[in-house]
Amino acid sequence: MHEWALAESIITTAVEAAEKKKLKTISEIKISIGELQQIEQDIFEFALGEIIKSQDEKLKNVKTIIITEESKLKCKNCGNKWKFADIKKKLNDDESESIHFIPEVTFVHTRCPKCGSPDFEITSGRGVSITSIKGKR
Amino acid sequence: MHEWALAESIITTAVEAAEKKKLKTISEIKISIGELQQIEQDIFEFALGEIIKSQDEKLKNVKTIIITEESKLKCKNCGNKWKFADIKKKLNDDESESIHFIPEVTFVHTRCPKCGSPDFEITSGRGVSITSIKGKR
Amino acid sequence: MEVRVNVIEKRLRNVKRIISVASGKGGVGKSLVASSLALNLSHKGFNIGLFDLDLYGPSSHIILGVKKQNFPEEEKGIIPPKIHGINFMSIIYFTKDKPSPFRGIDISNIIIELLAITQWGPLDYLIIDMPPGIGDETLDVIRLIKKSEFLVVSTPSKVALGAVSKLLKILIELKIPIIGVIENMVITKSSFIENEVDKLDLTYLGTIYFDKNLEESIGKPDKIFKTNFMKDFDKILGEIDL
Amino acid sequence: MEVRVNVIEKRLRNVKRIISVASGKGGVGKSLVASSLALNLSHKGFNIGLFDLDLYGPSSHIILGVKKQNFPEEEKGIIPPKIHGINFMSIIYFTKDKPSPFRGIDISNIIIELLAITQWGPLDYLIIDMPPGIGDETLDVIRLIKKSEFLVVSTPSKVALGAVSKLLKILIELKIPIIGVIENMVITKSSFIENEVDKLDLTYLGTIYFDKNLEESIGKPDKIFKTNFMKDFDKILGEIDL
Ligand SMILES: Nc1ncnc2c1ncn2[C@@H]1O[C@H](COP(=O)(O)OP(=O)(O)O)[C@@H](O)[C@H]1O
Ligand SMILES: Nc1ncnc2c1ncn2[C@@H]1O[C@H](COP(=O)(O)OP(=O)(O)O)[C@@H](O)[C@H]1O
Ligand SMILES: [Mg+2]
Ligand SMILES: [Mg+2]
Ligand SMILES: [Mg+2]
Ligand SMILES: [Mg+2]
Ligand code: NI
Ligand code: NI
Ligand SMILES: [Zn+2]
Ligand SMILES: [Zn+2]
Repeated sequence: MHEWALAESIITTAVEAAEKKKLKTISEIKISIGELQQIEQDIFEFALGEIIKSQDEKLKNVKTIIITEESKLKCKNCGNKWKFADIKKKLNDDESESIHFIPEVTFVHTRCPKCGSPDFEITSGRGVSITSIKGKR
Repeated sequence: MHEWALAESIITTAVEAAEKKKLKTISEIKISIGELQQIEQDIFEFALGEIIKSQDEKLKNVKTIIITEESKLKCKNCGNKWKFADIKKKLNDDESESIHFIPEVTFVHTRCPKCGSPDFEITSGRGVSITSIKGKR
Repeated sequence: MEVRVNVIEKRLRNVKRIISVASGKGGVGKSLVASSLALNLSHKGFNIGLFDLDLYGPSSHIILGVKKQNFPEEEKGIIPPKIHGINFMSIIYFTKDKPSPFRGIDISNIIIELLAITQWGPLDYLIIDMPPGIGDETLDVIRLIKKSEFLVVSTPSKVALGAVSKLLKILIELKIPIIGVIENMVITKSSFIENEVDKLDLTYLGTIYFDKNLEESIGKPDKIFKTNFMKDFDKILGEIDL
Repeated sequence: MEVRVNVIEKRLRNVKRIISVASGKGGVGKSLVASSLALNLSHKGFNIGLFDLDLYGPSSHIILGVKKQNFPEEEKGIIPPKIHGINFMSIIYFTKDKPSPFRGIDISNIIIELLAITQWGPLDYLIIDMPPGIGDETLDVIRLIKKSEFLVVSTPSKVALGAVSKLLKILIELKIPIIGVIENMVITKSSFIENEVDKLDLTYLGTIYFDKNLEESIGKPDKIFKTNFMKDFDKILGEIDL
């Protein structure tokens, strides 16, 4: 349920953005979530729903669309590229759960599958962001 | 004349890349240099020429094209965007020369012109790179 | 549009004061000061949070003697486990104390994530144990935690002062509140650091002497209260009346 | 295609050995050890380079007493100025010792630039004074300077060991050569650190005792030679026969 905290950051940001754009109602929020975040989609949607209910009229009929951004990892040592899904099965529960909380601990618990280096980049698939907001003035 | 060291890194990289691509001769190298690097173009071209002369046949008739990549700076504190050229006149000789040697000391000697923060990003205009190589197999 | 940063202010809304214990220099006693400050104020009845932001060499858990590194409980975010009455957050819950080869961008992302998901609840003081340097951690505390004040630690050495004065200068330039400078690990009292602090128009808070028995108390909070370190520090706290 | 990294190997081709003095922990004496090592070996007739890679809190210039911070001479790159016979490169020539608020990506770019443009010439030893942590500096030394060996410094404290053992573990995992571990600032000899080093199957190189007169010699290389610090260190150097 730390998904709730992330859902709240979505709604907080959407409401602020709507105020800036002078939207009276928000009809749609497109959300992108990095694969490394390993969000439990139903928990996250439930949290979004609860937070939306607690908010004012602006969000009454909002539709939320959640897209998972696929992870891309690239080794700075050997140039190898891979996805988090490729290596996920090798992680034990604690490691996987740690990455769920803090995606960057993937540098602690995983390595480049080719050369074993911890010095790789997450080129995509981390973080939480809003990709678009629709609404009426 | 530290331009010479950068010129050498260009030629070293070009020769390596040509080997990988199995080029027998290199006819053209396109070079991009960040504005923050404040390269003296004629010194740099002279250095390139000298290094090319000292190399083997491969580079005999190479043409080098140098493009300066305009700098873009963006404040992480207030979101303001600017160019290095906008603030260059405020620097004294030592500061300017320092940035010529090590572009990142711009964080030491300059600030966001709007809010005064040192916490900004160089979104473009640093580093030296090859954007394309042409040649014959 | 990155969203996590927008919820950070809300997460810290019920925290009355935020004190970042920093130095610029490593090994001057930041972690000892931060942990002792948390213990001291908690003992006086205040509601305290302690946030170890040294992601490479987290130390507060060693000083407080945290043994088990279970995950924090989840409740609309994560709840900092209580350690000797202190709400304690550290990267160790997630690294399991393994090496952390993070680049700056990763550090920055971790700080944003932890600030966005940690539910501190109402606190009188949140104390942040800072790493050395003026890097991503320091820049992000300045950027993301606008109400943070700084408590700066130095030793009497010229080498330490070199790094400490750089941090002080940038904090002064950015008009960040500086509570003052503590001189730690003093063997023979001199006025060197005090004079340098005066020159910068800052408050010299006082001296903590080198305590050759301190090491025995590391990991044992009950013992830390009885050290000469804590006696010196408590005297300073009495005078500045936080 | 980034080009500067490709010339780094060439720049270091005529350097026989590269020794990075590191710890993971701050304030354990890395800079004192690195500077003293440079002075010691230079005095023995070796051709020495010293590269201060602590960009936030550069210290080697304070220890060596470098006063003027003129730009290095340019000759097909930049030539490290000679300080007491040592070819000395530091960020201070370019920051003029002002605060350096760098993020990780900037640190990495600075290291690449300095490695690409510095003409060290032929050296017997290049000594690198590392900052604390396992961040961009450490990762870039590992990535860009494949022939670097590590000389690791710790103090006798549990708090220091927490950070030091993380660095050691990652170096071991990556099969980076580790010369060994020096225990510095020892007041009362114990076997704690030596045992931990043994457990990791590494070499415990020896002890440097806490030298209460060391501070007086900071900035005065001639005096550093006469300190107890240097006596202890020289004994270690005699035994390991670098
Ligand atoms: N006043 C003191 N007397 C003796 N030892 C001290 C004192 N203050 C700190 N120390 C010791 O110095 C070392 C560095 O302290 P630490 O709090 O880890 O510094 P930092 O967080 O600044 O890196 C630790 O081993 C600590 O126990
Ligand atoms: N053996 C020693 N005895 C006394 N003081 C020491 C000793 N070694 C280092 N110091 C002092 O400890 C402080 C930290 O040393 P420094 O070399 O700057 O550490 P680091 O580079 O690891 O941060 C300096 O003030 C230095 O003079
Ligand atoms: Mg990494
Ligand atoms: Mg910056
Ligand atoms: Mg610490
Ligand atoms: Mg140092
Ligand atoms: Ni969760
Ligand atoms: Ni030049
Ligand atoms: Zn790899
Ligand atoms: Zn700004």
